Amino acid sequence: MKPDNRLRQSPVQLDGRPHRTLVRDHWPVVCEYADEGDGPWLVDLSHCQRIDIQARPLAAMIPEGLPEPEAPGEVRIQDQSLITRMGKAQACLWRFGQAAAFPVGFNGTEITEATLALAILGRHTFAIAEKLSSLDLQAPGRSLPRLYQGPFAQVPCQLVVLDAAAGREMLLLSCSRGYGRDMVGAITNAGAEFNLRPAGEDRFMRMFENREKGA
Amino acid sequence: MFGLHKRLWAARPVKSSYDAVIIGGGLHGLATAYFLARDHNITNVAVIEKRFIGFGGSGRNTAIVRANQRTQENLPLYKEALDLWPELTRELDFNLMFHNCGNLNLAHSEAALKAMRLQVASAQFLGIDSRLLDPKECKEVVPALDISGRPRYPITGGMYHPPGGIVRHDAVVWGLAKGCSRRGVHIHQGTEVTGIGFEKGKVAWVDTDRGKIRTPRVLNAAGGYSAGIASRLMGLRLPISVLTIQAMVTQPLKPLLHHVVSSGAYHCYANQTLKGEIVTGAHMDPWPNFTTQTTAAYIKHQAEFVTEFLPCLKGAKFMRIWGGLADMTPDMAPIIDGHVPAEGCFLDCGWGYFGFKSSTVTGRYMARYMATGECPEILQPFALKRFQEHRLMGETAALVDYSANN
Amino acid sequence: MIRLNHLPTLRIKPGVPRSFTYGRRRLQGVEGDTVATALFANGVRVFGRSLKYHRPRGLYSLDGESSNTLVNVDGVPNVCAETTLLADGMCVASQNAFPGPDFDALGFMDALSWAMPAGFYYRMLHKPARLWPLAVPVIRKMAGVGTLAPDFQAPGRRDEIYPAADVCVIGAGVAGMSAALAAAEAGLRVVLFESRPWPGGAFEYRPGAARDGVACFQKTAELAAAVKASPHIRLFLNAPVIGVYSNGLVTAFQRGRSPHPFDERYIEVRAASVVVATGCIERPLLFEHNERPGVMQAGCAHRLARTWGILPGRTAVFSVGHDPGLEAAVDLFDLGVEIAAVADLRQDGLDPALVDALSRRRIPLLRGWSATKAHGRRRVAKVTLAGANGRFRKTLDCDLLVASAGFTPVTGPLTLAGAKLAFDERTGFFLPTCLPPRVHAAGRITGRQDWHAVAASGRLAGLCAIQDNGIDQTAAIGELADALGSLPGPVRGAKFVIAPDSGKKTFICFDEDATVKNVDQAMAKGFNVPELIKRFASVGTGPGQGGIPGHNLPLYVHQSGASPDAQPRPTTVRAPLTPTFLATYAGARLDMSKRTPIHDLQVAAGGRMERLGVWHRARRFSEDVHSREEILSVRTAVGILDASTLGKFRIFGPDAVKVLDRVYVGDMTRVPRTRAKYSAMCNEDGCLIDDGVIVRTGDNDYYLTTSTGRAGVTVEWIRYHTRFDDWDFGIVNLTDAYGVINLAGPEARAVLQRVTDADVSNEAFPFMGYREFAVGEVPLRAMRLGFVGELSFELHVPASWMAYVWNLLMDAGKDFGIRPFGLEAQNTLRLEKGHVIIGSESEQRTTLHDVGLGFLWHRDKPWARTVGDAALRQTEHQPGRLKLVGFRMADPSASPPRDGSVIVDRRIRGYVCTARYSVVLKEPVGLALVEDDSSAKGAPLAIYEDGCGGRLIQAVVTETPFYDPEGLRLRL
Amino acid sequence: MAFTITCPICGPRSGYEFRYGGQDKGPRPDPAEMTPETWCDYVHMTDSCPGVQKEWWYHRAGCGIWFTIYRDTTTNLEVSPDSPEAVA
Repeated sequence: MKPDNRLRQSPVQLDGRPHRTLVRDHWPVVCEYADEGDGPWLVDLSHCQRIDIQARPLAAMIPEGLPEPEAPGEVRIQDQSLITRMGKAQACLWRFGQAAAFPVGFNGTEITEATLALAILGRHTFAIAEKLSSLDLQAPGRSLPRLYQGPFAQVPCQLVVLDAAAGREMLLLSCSRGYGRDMVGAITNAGAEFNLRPAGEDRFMRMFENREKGA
Repeated sequence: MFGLHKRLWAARPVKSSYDAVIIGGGLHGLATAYFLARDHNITNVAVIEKRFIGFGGSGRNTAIVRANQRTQENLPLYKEALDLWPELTRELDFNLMFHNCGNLNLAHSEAALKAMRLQVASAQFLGIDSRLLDPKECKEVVPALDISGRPRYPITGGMYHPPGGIVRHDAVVWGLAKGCSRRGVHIHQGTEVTGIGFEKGKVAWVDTDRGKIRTPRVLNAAGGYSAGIASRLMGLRLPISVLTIQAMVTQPLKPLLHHVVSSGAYHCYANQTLKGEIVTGAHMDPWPNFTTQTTAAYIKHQAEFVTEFLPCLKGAKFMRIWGGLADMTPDMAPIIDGHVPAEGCFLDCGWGYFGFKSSTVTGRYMARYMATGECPEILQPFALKRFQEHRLMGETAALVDYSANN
Repeated sequence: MIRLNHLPTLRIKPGVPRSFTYGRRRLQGVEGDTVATALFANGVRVFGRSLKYHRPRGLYSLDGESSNTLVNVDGVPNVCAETTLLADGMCVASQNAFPGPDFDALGFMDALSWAMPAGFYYRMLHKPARLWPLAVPVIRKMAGVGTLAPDFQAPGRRDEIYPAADVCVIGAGVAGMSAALAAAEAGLRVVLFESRPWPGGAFEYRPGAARDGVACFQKTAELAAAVKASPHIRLFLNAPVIGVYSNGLVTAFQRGRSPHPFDERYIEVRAASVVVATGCIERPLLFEHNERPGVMQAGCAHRLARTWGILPGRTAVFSVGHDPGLEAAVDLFDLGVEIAAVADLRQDGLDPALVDALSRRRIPLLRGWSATKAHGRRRVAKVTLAGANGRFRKTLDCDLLVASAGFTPVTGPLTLAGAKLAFDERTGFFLPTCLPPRVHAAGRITGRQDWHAVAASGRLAGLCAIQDNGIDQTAAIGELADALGSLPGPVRGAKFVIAPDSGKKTFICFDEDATVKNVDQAMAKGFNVPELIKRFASVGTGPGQGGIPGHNLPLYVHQSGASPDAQPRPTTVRAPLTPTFLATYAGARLDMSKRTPIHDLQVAAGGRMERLGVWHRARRFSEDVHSREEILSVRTAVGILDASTLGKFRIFGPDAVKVLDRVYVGDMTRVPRTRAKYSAMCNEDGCLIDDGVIVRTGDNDYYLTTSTGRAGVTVEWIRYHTRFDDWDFGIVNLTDAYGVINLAGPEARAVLQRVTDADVSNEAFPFMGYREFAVGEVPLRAMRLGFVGELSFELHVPASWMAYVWNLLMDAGKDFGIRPFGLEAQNTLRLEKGHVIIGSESEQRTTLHDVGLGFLWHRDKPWARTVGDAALRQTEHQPGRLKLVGFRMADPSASPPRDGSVIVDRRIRGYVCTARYSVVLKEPVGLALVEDDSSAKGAPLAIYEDGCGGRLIQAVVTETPFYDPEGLRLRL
Repeated sequence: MAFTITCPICGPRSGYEFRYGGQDKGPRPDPAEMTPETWCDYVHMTDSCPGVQKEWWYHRAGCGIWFTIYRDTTTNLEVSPDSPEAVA
């Protein structure tokens, strides 16, 4: 049998020199870029699995073992997964580890292909965000992580503030895949004054795992 | 000299009866009163204005006049309106300052060009000067245009309409008020209509905060407030949504734009007043309201979009933004009707943002309608019943949607 | 000029030079100078010429209230010299003056002002009628200030930010800083805007002692240090607020973040609470030639010395109406200005300490006196002063006349926020009678002038702002309000507007050369409210807006007795509060658009991309605007189209079918699993808004497509029309999840078969069939549809695999001559089939019946309450509607009429939607909307094309489709 | 004006994130029983009186739900459903 070297394509290419890469489920994944600097960073996570769940009641359809975020806006983290509550009967599951198959009768729709997924990490993350969105992502009195659904760079987005502590800032973002290039362009321009650079998946995973331990 | 000390119009006591009462001291109301007096010798007329004349859309529009609309029902009306400016200037002895600079409407897609061809062909067929230009010719007319591929919607052509231009809107208000007053029409400012009374299926009187006025004819020409007056005082619901439309001017500059330039794709127009200010505007937030408040989103949006096709304006400064009310109908054409809901009730509303350019000519025909009771043929297509008969007019324009969609 | 360089209040670095040019002169300023102070320091007194009469104009205020000091900087016109920091190498030039401001060729206009009364243009130049068109170009040329060339390229870079804040404070003077500090102490996030390059406001430069004996400037500096040290306060300097809106939205822009003078940043803040602490500007004193260069406001003269180290003149006369004016006289005397006399409008109420200071310096003080006339041609040389009744007069030599009638509170932000203003007798100000919720006013804007009272009122506003954020402050607010009560309250303000016996050249508005006489003329014409006088006489509608006349006009109109109002009524203030570059408003100019997964492949293949809604799409792949090669390859071999922009949705759940029946006109209860059902959506008017196919992919599980334009609104449309029904269904927008490839042409199957193991034969996969199989091992969804009228496969490919599958098919199709085609080719191909594109073959009022798709409507499902059903019933047999028809040319060798041409007899009867020359049919064909009595087969159509000059083109109504009417090629 | 709408899911947001869905006129009447007059009244006619009205909004840039609010059309401010002006 000839080796299967078919490759899938992420909606975006970040402007950096990949240092370490691998192929996972046909996705070329950059683990690390050369010269990532000390933040802020931009990470392409479009290859990570995302599943839209719509059901009444919602709890019945959350895959086994994962917690249910109870109110809209709440976000739960567990087992390298993140689940956001978008509305009364809608949630979104992100899997950063192994992608999982759907259980039978699952009311979920895989939307990995439908959306772009990015993370902005590290210092100045929110200084970049305030150039692109009027959403108050650091509103006081809100527990983190938290989901915001609203415009970012004028595009409707799902935004997850994972952490806002100095040096550990983490902002996840997803929007329609077609906006990929312009979204990365907008973030890159806004981040230029803060020396924003692309980073590999590893950096995100390290920070996410730390966050999960802390959560 | 110059008749310096003659008042333009007189303030008079409110009489207890008039032959006609006109609600709204805007251009449509004043024009109708003027022509009632001039053409039909009906001079015992009161114009009732809640604030001061020209307070509403008449003083807030951006004074563009043209006759390059889409349908044959509309075109003749606007064509006649263009011819009226010089005539009224002479007759009123008041300079309405018609600046016949011509209008250039830009297309940014194949579809827009096609829509323009329809407008141009219709205009030409009806004997109105309107022509299509390619991008290079557009630039010859308006050298400030960016016809390169750089803008997000590059210019694909334009519709040039030489007979159009701009008029001084305040002058029309004051000139018509002067004309009305000279012919005996009473203009009651600061007076509010609070009720309309009917007797035997006919209109009989109008209640105001300055007393009851008996009259056999009432015209509702209250612009943004006309639909509310219809539903509240006449018991007649209309297919009208009232939206705020905004416009803004830059600081005055030496002559730069010699035409009215407009763009459908960017939803804006720009022209330079005699004083040198660049006036620009067009978009409306698509939710009904009666505020005339301006919005931060809009002035920003407008700055971004007008400088896409006129990049030199980046160096101009906005000086003032204001809002007015536009009474929008589903098909972007007005509602002109008579004897609804009762004999003697007349409607002249739903003009959206076309109220200025049509004001004088509509007043002329509305006066005839009110005087004779017979609807002139040119006004017949605008009757209210078209909405329930599924016969919208073809004068469409889509509302702008400048947020990205999923 | 030598600068005073040892004052503690200086904001310049006298030792750091900045060189610039002014016209042909090379001049030098110092760091910290504005363009205006640098010019003034270099002896420039006439900065420009006025709009109408070309009168010389000079430095009058320092915060840009008038257009006196508008200059051209580095090619950018109308730059305010007073608020623009000097940068090294700047090129500054005067405006509206030729050859220059000191001698201007049009200076004679001033002598003709008698000929241009208020409303001049309304009453002149239209008799005879032919005069007006000749006058227009002359008027236009004379009007306007500053030149912008058509090819002007704006220098500088812009961006934008949206800082989050709990409290927004406008004005970093003593009150604003106190408010900000109070809110910050409670841990709230504060944004503090200051238009000047440093905080401090009116007290920032004043040497006078506050009640505790410490100099005002010193106390103010301490406050500023505390503000800078607070982690909760974001202080934006050089950032004028331009708009205030309801719900706490404040807009501003910031300059000076880089040395480049035109780098600016647009700022938008949404705060729970807004504090307006904008202080006051000075209210001009009206007298003859009150705008001669050398006449300036008290703050202007004082700040020139204290902040920039420039003595404003050698010999000064003061004509003021407030204590800070007296304080300026004393201080300027001490700094070396000779003071010939100080006239004060007030008889009493003067600060005794200042009166004493004046007398100790032997400066004559004339109580109840004012300036009545400034003398001197290009600048002040003498001034006439008179007593209140005008009886006593004296004329004094001077080169500086400091004139100021009183203060005007900067209430613009409050009015924009929705506050209603009313005249206040004590202060003579227009003050808010009722503030909008969560908006507070503090400081000198309330009439207070005492440092401690101003600070306390600021702090009080800060506490109120904390309360707005949900933290109870009732007790603290009560306490502070009491304390404020024991401090000096609002100061009685002079209501004096115009000097006795002032003549024709008394300017109420500098920008538009409007005089008090013009206002009188407007009133004589019957204009009696300030708002109308403003329009008729052009007062306060120029570059500085209401800054100079905004307060004086209503006072003057009221004092004249012409107004019907019992109290003076203010004129309207509008955004932007400071004139703002369009470039700055535009900010970052984000342009967000969508690209398909194979956008780059399309471009590489020569695709001419254009924007269609939010998407980039390929119109054609060659120079040929008719795309003939692309059309032929589809008709004779195989073509491939990127149709990824089609809307794609999943609808599932127990009530999914009810949802479909609600929005689609067809019967959705029986959608088979292996076939695609074609249907349409209508709006309430029964008008066609969308068409597409629906596929059942499982139990209660559907996949559907929409047109590109509807993709973004389909979820909201469906949820809208089911909003009253508590139905259980889910809907997911999968538009971007799948790329769509349309493989079309007689060889399409052969190409597809090369890359898949699935049986794609006509038997196994017939026309309108739906299948799921793998291509190159990529699982995808496939349909056999026929929009372009050939055997065709619509492949829905997971977006990340799209490029891979596209390339696979291109490779497989090489032998068959495969080529990509674009929208232009697709348009002609579908036209030949008589297929409709919504928006092209329909307009707003076109129903499903009108385009001939009435057969899609299933009338027997009233329980579904389908959107548009009622209108479809009512219009089904309605006569007199525009119907869609096909047509051919009477002469087949004629060119097709252009799209949009009208169909006429004695009037317009319809129009051409689309017409093209058909390469395969070898004649033009077209679709048109025409009135129904002309829509029968064989009916002649006379077409009027733009520019035809009346030569009509003849065509005939024909049946459609034009191409392959039996549809055999779809079913190959 | 900074038009703000309170989304039941996302909280107060800029009005530009929403789509206006018209004055609340209740569910669509049975189409088979609609006359041209009642159809027109349901589809096109409005009161257009300045004041408080109950109306539909869709959070298109956010959570994607339709909901109603009461708004004073003379101020563009939301009015609490409990307030006396808020009648359907």
